[in-house]
Amino acid sequence: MLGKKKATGLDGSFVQCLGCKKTLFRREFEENLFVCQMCGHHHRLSWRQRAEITFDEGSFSEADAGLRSVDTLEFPEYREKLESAIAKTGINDSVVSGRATLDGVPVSTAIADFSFMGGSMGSVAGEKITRTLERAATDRIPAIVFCASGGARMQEGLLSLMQMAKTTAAVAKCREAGAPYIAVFTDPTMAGVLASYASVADVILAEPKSLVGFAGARVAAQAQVMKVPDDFQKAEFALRSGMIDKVVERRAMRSTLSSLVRVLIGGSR
Amino acid sequence: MLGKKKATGLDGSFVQCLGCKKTLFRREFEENLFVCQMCGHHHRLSWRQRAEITFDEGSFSEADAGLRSVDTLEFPEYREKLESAIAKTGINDSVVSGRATLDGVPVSTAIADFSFMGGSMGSVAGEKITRTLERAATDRIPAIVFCASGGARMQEGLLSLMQMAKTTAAVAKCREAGAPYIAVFTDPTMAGVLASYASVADVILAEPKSLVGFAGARVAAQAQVMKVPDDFQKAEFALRSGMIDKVVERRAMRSTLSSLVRVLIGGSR
Amino acid sequence: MAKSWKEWEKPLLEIDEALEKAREIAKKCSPTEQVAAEERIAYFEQRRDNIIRVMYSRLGPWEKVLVARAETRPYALDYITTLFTDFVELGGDRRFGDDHAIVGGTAMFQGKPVIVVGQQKGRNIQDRQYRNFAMAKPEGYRKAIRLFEMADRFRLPIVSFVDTPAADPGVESESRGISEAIAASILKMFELNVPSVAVIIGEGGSGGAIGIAAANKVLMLEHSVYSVIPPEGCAAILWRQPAEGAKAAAALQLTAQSALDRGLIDEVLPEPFGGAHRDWETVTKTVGNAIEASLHTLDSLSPADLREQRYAKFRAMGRVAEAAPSA
Amino acid sequence: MAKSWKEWEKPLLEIDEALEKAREIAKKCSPTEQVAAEERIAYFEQRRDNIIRVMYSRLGPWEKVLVARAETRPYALDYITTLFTDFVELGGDRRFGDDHAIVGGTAMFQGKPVIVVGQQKGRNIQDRQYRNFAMAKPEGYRKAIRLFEMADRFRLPIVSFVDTPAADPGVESESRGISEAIAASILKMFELNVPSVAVIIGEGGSGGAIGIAAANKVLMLEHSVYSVIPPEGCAAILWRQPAEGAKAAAALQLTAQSALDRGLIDEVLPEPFGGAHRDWETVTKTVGNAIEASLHTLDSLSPADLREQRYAKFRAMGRVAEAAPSA
Ligand SMILES: [Zn+2]
Ligand SMILES: [Zn+2]
Repeated sequence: MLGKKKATGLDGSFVQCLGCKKTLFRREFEENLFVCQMCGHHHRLSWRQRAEITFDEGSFSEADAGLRSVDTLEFPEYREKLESAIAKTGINDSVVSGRATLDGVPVSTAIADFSFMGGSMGSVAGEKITRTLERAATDRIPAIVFCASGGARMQEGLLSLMQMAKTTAAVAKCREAGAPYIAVFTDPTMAGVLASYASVADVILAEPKSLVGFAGARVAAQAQVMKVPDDFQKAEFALRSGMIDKVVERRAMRSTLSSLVRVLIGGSR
Repeated sequence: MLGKKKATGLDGSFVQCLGCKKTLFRREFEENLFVCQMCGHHHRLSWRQRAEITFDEGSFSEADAGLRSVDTLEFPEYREKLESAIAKTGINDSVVSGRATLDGVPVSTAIADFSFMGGSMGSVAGEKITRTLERAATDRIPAIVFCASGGARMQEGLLSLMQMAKTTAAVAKCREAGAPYIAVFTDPTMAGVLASYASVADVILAEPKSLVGFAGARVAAQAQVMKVPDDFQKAEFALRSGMIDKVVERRAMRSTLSSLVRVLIGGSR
Repeated sequence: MAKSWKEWEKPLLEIDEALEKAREIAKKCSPTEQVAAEERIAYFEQRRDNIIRVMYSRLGPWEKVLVARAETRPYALDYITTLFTDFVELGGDRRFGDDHAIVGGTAMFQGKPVIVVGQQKGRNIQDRQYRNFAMAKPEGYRKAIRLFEMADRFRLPIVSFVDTPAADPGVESESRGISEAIAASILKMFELNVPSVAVIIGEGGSGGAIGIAAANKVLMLEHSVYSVIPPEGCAAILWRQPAEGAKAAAALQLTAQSALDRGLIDEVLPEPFGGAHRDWETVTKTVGNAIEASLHTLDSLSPADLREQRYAKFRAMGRVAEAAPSA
Repeated sequence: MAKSWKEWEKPLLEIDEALEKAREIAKKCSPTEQVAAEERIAYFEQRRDNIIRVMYSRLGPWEKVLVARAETRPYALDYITTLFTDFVELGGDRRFGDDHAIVGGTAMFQGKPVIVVGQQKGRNIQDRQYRNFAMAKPEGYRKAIRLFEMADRFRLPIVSFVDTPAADPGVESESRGISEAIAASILKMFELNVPSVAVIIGEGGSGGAIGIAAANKVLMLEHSVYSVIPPEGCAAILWRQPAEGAKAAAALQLTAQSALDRGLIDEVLPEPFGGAHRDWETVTKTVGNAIEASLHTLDSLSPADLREQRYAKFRAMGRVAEAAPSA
């Protein structure tokens, strides 16, 4: 499943690229990790696809799968939205967490899935990110977090805002324990997620052209009257602005993460 | 003694302001701490004047007075310049260090005197700053350093450059010990001094309109072709740029330092 | 639905005006008219108190938003200059600039040295622009971080005053990393070895607020608000109607009482009759006493305990159901 | 006085050219001409070696300046990509930008994880501009600080390659605090709990160099230079004659040997015959071995010992006479 921005299925054998609109062989497209061979557009991945292309085969094991959101505010339509997202995606919330190995190195990981309510962070996502970082801290293993989120989940009110504090507090635990924490920004990494645990990772990688930004509509309006670069709020802009370490093509992500992980745990072993 | 930029003595009773060129009563001028009553120009002070207007009366006692520069490179004309500076100023190098009390609080202090070879930092200035910071660290008392320097002393070659490292290392000692370190930028605070111990003080105050900058002639040339603010490389510019905490008028300096010192030592007592 | 505090308080402002006039008349009138004049004043006063009682006894979420934004409400520097002595305002992030939306410095609080930080609104047009409507830029949070580090270095407790609609959402702030700045400030607050007390005095606006609010004790004035998103923004997203702010405010439950009930803050501080803006002296005393009590409680905790207390408190925030894994 | 390395090496460049031609002729010539051709080559080779011997056996300070600036000299990334594996270049200061004059990242050095940082020059015009002539801006030093902090957090030794004429002196760098950035980077290096080795591979230009050179071990290539001020700048100040660079270089004694004699560096690394630029392979090996030996020496020191060794070393730098106080 490719989430909201999924490459349109034409028929079984073909897909249409969301970037250049060209028709691609589905098999080649999938072998190319859902990156368009023509224009390089990185299509969004489901959490499962991400786990598959990143970690050692079959090494991912999910944790915290039983966590479910509670509609504590009885917020308009929240319950319905949750239920339909669960039905649509087959997961209970926007983040899937667990353990895996990367070239044999055990890691604690969390993968956001944008197709679940825009990857928004409520109590469940916050709890899973926190547990992921805590597991890394406790075992002194690297945490690798794939971000994809429009921001905090409004429907949980202040509880959602507090997930910013909670997840960031867990980063402090990683630092205290000396566990490396790597964040990967995928399209999009925004607002409350960007302004909390995502931005204080030890190393931040991003997929090309991912949307990376704090403010949504408001800034966009301002950007129309001001002169801003074409790639404003894109990964490349974030790189130039010094906010991320590296833009990494999807096919190079696994090996980059592997090098990083081996170096960063090496000093403490 | 007012250093290079000293208000011109007209006769015994009058002086001419270096800022507005107006004629001032010497007595009023001195009572106003050598700040022009007409235009507010802060005239440079000798180390002794600074000590007198800053610390409790008679509390300053000099240390390290016996330190003297060595012309280790046999650098052209260095020996002569040193001797004439010593004769002119009555001090052995561009920094005078010692101990004093401020509203009863014991402090370790160093005061640069621009009239000694432009306040340049060679081995002696570096050693005195280092000892000042070390004394603060050892006794866990505040260090107050008044800066006034054109930069490193070229005539001591690489030895001078290493004073940047040495003095900054001493700041690390203060931090480790929890001793507060306050720097006061007076006119001018430049180059090698600004790019070392001066800029990493816990709190940085500056006298109004003091020159504060890294680069000299080169940047000035560039500034002529570029659009730069009128107060470029002035204390006010440094304040806007986030590099210093506060621009403080000379008459408020003592009380500001006193408040700071009492708060910063208060937590550890 | 009133859109501003002034609009909503109109009945009160009118009677305040009438009362003012009555008092002036009373000053000038002859002794014979005096009794009638005083009766009139008493009548207006009672009426005024009744209106306040009606309006303020059961403020709805939206009215709380309006009151929290009241222009005459005391702002951070009003508390700082009254409750603290020896305040030396320190500036600059040592990186780029000095942000006037966040103020801070060293000070004495009841004879004890502290670091104080606050988001500062402006009261007139120029001042509001100078303070950027208390919407802090990256350099504001980085100044706060610098002050937090100073507090840690010299073992000074931290008091922060939270009052912002949001962090600055502009293009420049984006390019200098407003997200990173907020996140780094939150992170720093969790790494501190000294006690921290945050007081939400007006608007606790989303990430912009939490950036200086991750404290050992979080206090909240009775009529202040704390929200994941401005109600107007929420309404715009949900119903494409920014004007439906009241509806959104109700849905978001952004009141102090709601935050307390969910364990997201530690204490609600009662406001004086008619709100903080009607009695600065009383509310300042309330806030001062609450800070004192909080610092006193935290005083006995070791650095490790302080970090742990902070962690445990925020760690517990969130409501989840945990079933056996279905997969 | 030659003003550039190319000008100074002209005799050598000429004979290199002649040698090249002779070799081409030898390839094409008939077997009968072969002996004569080879003799010519041998003659040129010997002559070339003699010239190198003459020119390089006693390089004066100014010639060292020229050689240190040679465009064909190996730069930081040349050492990094050869001596290290698994290099992942990391970018950004998390504040403002990513400076290309300073590069750095995680890597393996002989199977052991390290953080590597270096000032990087450009070899062609575009690249030189991209690298800003290795004149780092505040964001460069702040990137270095971030990497140093990462090294400390994960207990990784640090290797830095120093090669800069100076820090960037521009208006923008000034306004973003180039002085603070350099000072903070020096400070951070002294606070590190991990071993650090700095190698001065070309120009060690004043504050810009010391910003990443305050290490436990400071190594210096034989023909590199380390100076408080560029000789041209010194000449401009002393004699109002920037062209008197050679005279100033002599006065400043900016050579590796002079620095070693005064205890300001730990080791001089010999360069291959004719300078580092004539034999990248050999000089890279020399540098690699020296780094390995230095790290090995430091390996046994505890974090506190490392800090103390660093402090004591730099603490001792300076020459003063201490008389009894005259006052
Ligand atoms: Zn395409
Ligand atoms: Zn004047």
